[in-house]
Amino acid sequence: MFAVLLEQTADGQRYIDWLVSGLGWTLALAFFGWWIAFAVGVVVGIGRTVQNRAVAALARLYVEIFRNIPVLVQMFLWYFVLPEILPVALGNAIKQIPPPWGSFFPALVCLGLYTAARIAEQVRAGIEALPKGQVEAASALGLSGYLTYRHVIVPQALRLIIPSLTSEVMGIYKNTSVALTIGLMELTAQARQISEATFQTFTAFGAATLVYLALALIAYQGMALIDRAVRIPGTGRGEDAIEPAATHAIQPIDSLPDAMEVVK
Amino acid sequence: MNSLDFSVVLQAWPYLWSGLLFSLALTAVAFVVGLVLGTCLALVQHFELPVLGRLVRGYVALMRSIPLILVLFWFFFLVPIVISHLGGGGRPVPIGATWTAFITFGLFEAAYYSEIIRVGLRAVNRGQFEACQALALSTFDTYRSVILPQVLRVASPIILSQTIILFQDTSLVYVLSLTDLLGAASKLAQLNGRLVEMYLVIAVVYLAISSAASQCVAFLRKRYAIAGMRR
Amino acid sequence: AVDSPTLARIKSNGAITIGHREASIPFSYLGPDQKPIGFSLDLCAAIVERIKAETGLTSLKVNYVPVNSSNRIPLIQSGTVDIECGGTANDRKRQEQVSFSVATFVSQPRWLVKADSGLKTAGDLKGKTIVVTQGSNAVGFAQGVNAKEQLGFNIVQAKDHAESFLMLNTGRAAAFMEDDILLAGLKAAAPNPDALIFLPEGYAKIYYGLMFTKGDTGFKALVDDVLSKQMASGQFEKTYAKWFTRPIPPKNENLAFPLTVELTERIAHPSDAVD
Amino acid sequence: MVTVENLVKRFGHFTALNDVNLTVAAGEKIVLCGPSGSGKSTLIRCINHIEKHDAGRIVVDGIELSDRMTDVNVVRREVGMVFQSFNLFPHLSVVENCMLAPMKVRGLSRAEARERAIGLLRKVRIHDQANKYPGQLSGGQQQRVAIARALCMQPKIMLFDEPTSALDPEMVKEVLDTMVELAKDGMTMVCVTHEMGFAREIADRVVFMDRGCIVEEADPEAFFRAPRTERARDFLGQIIH
Amino acid sequence: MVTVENLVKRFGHFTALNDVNLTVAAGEKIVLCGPSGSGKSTLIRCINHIEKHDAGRIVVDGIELSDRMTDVNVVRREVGMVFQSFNLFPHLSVVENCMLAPMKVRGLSRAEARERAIGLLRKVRIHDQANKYPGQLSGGQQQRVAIARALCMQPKIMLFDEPTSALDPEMVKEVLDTMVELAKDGMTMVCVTHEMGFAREIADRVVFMDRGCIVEEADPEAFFRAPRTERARDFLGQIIH
Ligand SMILES: Nc1ncnc2c1ncn2[C@@H]1O[C@H](COP(=O)(O)OP(=O)(O)OP(=O)(O)O)[C@@H](O)[C@H]1O
Ligand SMILES: Nc1ncnc2c1ncn2[C@@H]1O[C@H](COP(=O)(O)OP(=O)(O)OP(=O)(O)O)[C@@H](O)[C@H]1O
Ligand SMILES: [Mg+2]
Ligand SMILES: [Mg+2]
Repeated sequence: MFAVLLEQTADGQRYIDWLVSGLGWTLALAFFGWWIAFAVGVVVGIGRTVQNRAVAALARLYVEIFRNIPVLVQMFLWYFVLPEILPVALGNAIKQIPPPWGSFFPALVCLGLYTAARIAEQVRAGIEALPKGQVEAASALGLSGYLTYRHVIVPQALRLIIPSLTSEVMGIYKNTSVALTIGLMELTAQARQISEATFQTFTAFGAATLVYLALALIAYQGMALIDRAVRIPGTGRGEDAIEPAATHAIQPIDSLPDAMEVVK
Repeated sequence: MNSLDFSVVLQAWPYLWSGLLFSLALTAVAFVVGLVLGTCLALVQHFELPVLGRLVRGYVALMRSIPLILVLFWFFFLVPIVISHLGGGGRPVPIGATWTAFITFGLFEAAYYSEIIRVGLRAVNRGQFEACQALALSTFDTYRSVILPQVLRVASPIILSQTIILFQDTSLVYVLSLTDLLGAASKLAQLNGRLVEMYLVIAVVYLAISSAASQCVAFLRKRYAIAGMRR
Repeated sequence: AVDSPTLARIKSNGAITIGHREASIPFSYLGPDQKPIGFSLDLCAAIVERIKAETGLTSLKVNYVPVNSSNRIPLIQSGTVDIECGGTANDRKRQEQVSFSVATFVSQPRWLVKADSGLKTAGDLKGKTIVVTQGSNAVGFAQGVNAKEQLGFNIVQAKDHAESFLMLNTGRAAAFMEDDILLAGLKAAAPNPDALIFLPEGYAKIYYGLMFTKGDTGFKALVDDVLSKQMASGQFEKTYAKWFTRPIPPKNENLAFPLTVELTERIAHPSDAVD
Repeated sequence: MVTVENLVKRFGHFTALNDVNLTVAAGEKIVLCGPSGSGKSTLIRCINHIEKHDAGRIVVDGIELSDRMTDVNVVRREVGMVFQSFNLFPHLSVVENCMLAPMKVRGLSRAEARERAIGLLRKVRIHDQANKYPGQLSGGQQQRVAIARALCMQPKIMLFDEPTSALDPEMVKEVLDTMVELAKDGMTMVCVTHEMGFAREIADRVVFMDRGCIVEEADPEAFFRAPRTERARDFLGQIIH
Repeated sequence: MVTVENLVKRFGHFTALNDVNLTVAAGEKIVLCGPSGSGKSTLIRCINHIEKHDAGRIVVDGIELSDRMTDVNVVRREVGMVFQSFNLFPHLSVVENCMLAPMKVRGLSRAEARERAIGLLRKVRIHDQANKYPGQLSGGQQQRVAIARALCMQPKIMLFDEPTSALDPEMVKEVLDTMVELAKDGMTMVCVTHEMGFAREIADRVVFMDRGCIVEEADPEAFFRAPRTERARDFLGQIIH
């Protein structure tokens, strides 16, 4: 069924080479986009929870804007509109970046910042889901705001949101496919191109689907590994924890983190 | 680029409006279908039914692993074939891009809603199940009257924010050449060459609708929170 | 009188369903009041008149259904649309699925570039970035030209024609390859049409036709007869002039696309041959 | 009323109940006590078949509980249960909490169920809160609603699992008073509790458990004055500071 | 050591503390009691400036707490606090819990902090668990770690907010024993607790609060035998069943 992938293309390669190069762009976009998203997301997420009104408002504005416009439209804005509103020289320099880099960088920034808004919400939810007592205990020990975030709040919040970060990881790698709208020939675009060149629709999309599935599996397993590696002893399900008999009485009825979102 | 000219947007407003209506209709249908089907899928997993449970888990995992664009492509080619097989005929019955979009989004969202509801089901305190057992409620009554109402309430903010994402994702129907808000804008742009203005305007429209919806969610949550129930 | 399943269906429904495009200037697109207008629709109007006469219906209802490049063939096959009045290229592969009328237009892929770019021939594109639209047959053309003539340009694929055109306009791409008439439409609609010019090269000829269900010879004969009579009487050329050489809605620009030699030839000898 | 014979209950490899024997006569009030993890909750949950036992017999109101029984709800209908953590339904108002099971299980009409619910809420002195939601009530009030909810099914026996241990000290009394009243009405009761005053006042028998076994059964006065076994002595020493 | 004068604290329109006056001398041990919602927690949280007061003065160790103070941590360093719900940092091991603040706030080196932490964990008899995580300990053990953590900052005064009320009955004693020992070492202490045995044993004074006011201050013997005010009498009647 996949034999067609080994046939020659018009430009002298084989179709499978198209797929492989598509995979490369998908991976590069997802990987580097993720680190942008994570770094910006954690900072903005913390910004959402601080006392300082101006910072919190800015962080909120960021989240509202980047979360509420479809990625597809954001891609367009980064690619077409940004160079036009920059100083002419800079704009022209950006436009002269040869393909595929000319599409790759806007896509990277777009995906990174879009996902960052979503991660920021997770981080905020994680921080807000921590018992108030943690902050109080830290204050009572004389820890400053910075130290409290650094040593008490952020380490716990990040652990708490690992499951939802998993869906963000899956989300960013799937959203890479939207980059095809600004001409980046990533995996889905290549599959589509193969399908149009060979009329072997099922083969082309089948191959791409299998690759995406494999990637999802890897992402998922990787996150599960991280989750296990950073899990706090004594908090795992059915581990060696002694269940303090009184705590199940004071546990909340619903321990679903507020902004736990499933993303695509 | 030439200076911006937003007057074309004003002239084209009726067409954009019909595109927006399509986006909203697609969102609404996918929401209803997705939620009903998603609840069923979640229950199947929750009950750990032997074969069906695995199938459903596989389906959900599959849907969550593939980009929506690819899913749309798949359904566009698959749905006609599946329907023709169901109908017994040999020739694929083309059902049109509109139906494809409705079916795809419904089935696709079902996977996401089912995950949300499944997590919600897990988050219900075990004591609630035990109290139902102790009161001799049947399984049906337990879920119908006690568990699902709580799950839907607890999960409603997440369900609604997923729906807002869904609304944004409807923009991807451009791959089926359908005329949603974005499709209307880009088709008009082809007539009048004002793509940048069009995109800026619809970015604002999406932003306004999605933000308003999330403010609404926050408001409703406060307004209709079960008195005294946490959150 | 004419033995045709399509006509029979139209007669029993009392209505004909016409498929149209939404942005295929000047063949078939939405006018200022979002109603379909265009060259192909004018041709179809004559066909509708003829059908009315043929079926003896005093009032024939005309339904308009928007179609796009991916659903137009399925919609014809399923009978949802009786006849597509768009700008659809007739080729061998499509003939296996549907039937076409005699050619109503001839186009060829060309390069559109900015006038101030200094590009004179396709050879000047060496090392430049050029744009084509995803899913268009120009993608294959461009790749073929690149390989055959060793031009070594970079190909970007934009999401739709509007974006391809925008890439050209904003200087992201040096040239845009598409069917000449499509480019002419985009050019005419641009804020400053004179800033864009065609390169002299043209590639393979592409014949457009009206599209309808395969195997209905009676219907095809009717359609071809209407068109041939118009071509013989000079009515066809009047309609052509109205859409291609005079200002048209929505912005009253002029495509300035006079009759080509190839089309003149087909008007003299109506035919649905594709080469 | 309840007969438990040679009951064994395991969780995986861990034996939570090991050869437990207990009989409760109609109208009898039993207080179960013992250290944390000794199996008190497990025992009463087995009586209600919320946990399935692994060996031994449990007969409730003449019906034997076993895996083969077609409808365990026949038994559960006759057994009321009150939990440490109340387990009220947070999305239903107080009176709806009480009406749900009678309507769905006993087939009462809405009006009948409401009437009965209001009656029992009055009995636990909380009918003025009938339209509030559980989250708006104090712990003591919630626990009294839980008792009323169980009573609405008109059970023949009531099981209590540490009903006061999640409560603030001032609220313990209102709940215990309700239970004392219930006891005086002649209800058959099995209570897990460490409230010694309560045990003294109403228990016919105190049953002391440790590590899954019943270690001592005695008259409450005798038990608190001078427990026979060392383990019970240790335990009492710990909980009475 | 601590002087509270005309303290007022409001939450929105609700006045949680109304004109409260209290002095605690160095080395003194005070037990605060009163019904739920009477403002006990709020009072000791104000002393630690976890809640900001609306009017009145609070002076701790010679420093007045006010909004204008540049660094409230200067005061907090000298005040240790133990919460009802332990509030240990779950992601740090027991010894790391104790080391964090001394290292970051007092600037101790890792080795010094560890040494001090181990010393104090030994004092609360839990040094053998030093490398476990809070989730692996029982409630009583966790609360003792919380006490050790507070002591690691070498505070001049310790505040306790119902340190035993989230514990199983058998674990209460181990925590109270630790607190008694601490008292005997001469620590200045303010404890919110309903453990009357403990109050009798160590309190220099019992302070009874109700509805945001201090209603009665007395010697513990006198207070438990015969409270002067009616409200205190009611309260004691309720919590002693
Ligand atoms: N679902 C379960 N899975 C595994 N072990 C369990 C389960 N339920 C109870 N156990 C174990 O069985 C033993 C008895 O538990 P049970 O809850 O009956 O004790 P208890 O006497 O009620 O204690 P407490 O006073 O803390 O409520 C405990 O060691 C507990 O850890
Ligand atoms: N953050 C807050 N916002 C609003 N009201 C509050 C807040 N904290 C406390 N209160 C109110 O202030 C009053 C005093 O509360 P406080 O916690 O001091 O009581 P307490 O005596 O410690 O009670 P308990 O014994 O239940 O701990 C209560 O009525 C409470 O509802
Ligand atoms: Mg128990
Ligand atoms: Mg308190």
